[in-house]
Amino acid sequence: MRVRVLYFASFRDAAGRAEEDREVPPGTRILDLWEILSREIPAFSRFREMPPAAVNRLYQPSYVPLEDGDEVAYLPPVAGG
Amino acid sequence: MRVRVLYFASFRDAAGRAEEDREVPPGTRILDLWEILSREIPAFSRFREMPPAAVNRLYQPSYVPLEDGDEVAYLPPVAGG
Amino acid sequence: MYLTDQPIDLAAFFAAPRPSDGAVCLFVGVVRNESEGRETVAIEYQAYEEMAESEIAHVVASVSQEWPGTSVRITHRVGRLSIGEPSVAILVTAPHRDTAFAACRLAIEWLKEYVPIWKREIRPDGTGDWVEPRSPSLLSEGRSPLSDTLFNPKWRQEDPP
Amino acid sequence: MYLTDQPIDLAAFFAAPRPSDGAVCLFVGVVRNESEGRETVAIEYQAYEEMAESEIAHVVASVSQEWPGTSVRITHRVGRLSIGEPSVAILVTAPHRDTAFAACRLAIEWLKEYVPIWKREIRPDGTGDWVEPRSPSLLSEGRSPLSDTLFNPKWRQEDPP
Repeated sequence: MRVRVLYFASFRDAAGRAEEDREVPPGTRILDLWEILSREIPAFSRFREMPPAAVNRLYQPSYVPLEDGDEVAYLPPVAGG
Repeated sequence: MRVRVLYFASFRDAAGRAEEDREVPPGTRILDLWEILSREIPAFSRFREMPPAAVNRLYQPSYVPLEDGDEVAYLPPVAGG
Repeated sequence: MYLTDQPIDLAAFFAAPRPSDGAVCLFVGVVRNESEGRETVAIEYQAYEEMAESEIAHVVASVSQEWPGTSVRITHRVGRLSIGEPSVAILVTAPHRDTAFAACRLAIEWLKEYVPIWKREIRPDGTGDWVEPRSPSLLSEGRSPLSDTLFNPKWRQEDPP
Repeated sequence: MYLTDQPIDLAAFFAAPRPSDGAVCLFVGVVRNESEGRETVAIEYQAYEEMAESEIAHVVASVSQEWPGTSVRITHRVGRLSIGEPSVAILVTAPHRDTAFAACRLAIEWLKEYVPIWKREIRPDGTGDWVEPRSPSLLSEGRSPLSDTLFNPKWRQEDPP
């Protein structure tokens, strides 16, 4: 199945891209995709734990399985205001 | 000696005037003048204790003696804002 | 001049922050249409004007002393105000929001406790009583924590008999 | 639309209070010229725009639920801002000042914790790092107290494995 991954702020700088589509096996959880990305993007490994993640624009816990067409974002610490 | 007395809000309504000059004996304290006024203006006696008072636009305690030319005001509870 | 008998122009009152400021907190008190369940159609504000000016100056100085680094502006309307009109505006700018909120809140509390301004809530039939909350006990003793501290040498020099 | 890439016009943002409102509290965050002792010449704000819009809506709804009777408005700027420019404005009107202050403060705290907006402080040499405070631990568990409560049925239906 295919999911869309978005990158923001320091994650965008580290990934060198703002977004991409990824093929992942059915049953892939939010945490599984983070671990895949961490192996590709060395800067991500500075986080001992997975950062907050959103699926389809809502915060979701790491064990939530992704579905085809989902929009996934891993979010560096936010600093609005 | 002569002092100027100012009345505000409910005190002005009760006194029927905004200000007046009063002759008082030397040594008259803030509290003494309040007691004189309370005998003249029945509405003032609803206060068991002297209300806050200002002499020359500064809050002062009741035992402070008045001086010739002072501006004295007894202040009903304030409600600005 | 902290008092005005003209409508408060909030856009004009809003001062540009200093380059080191990161936070602005503005409090505006407005005339509301009821008080403890009774309808209000207007409020008349009366001040002991010369003393209110100096007491508001004491509030500004005392808040600035309590929260160093803040810049405090205050304006208060007098006269007859309609529903929705601002009666008071307090603007605090500060490096950080903690301080801005705390100083703004302190300023309105001190203003309400110590500044000689009174209000009469006018009912639909045109009558209306002066609002008289309880005086702070310190004030009943003739002491203001604001002017005692900074502006009342007379009081500090004299001992109670 | 809570986000804007245009300068925040505070006069236009300032909504007239309702007739039953007696208090207005406005918080404005502005770009300051230093951060922890390091000079800043500008700040770049970046947002996950669609999610930030819905999370700010969650802040507004949650604050209104926490402090009934308040009316809450929020706007947040994105893009590159100069020193002194407002980055965020939060306006709360309420019957009384306690509520107005508390709701305004809560709104900025929740916005800073949960809304996906990031900032990069730009130094005089043009470089600058993204500011990364610690994520709230709830958020690291994939939970937002705001959207959990009101807007995230999916999360509430599923049990951890």
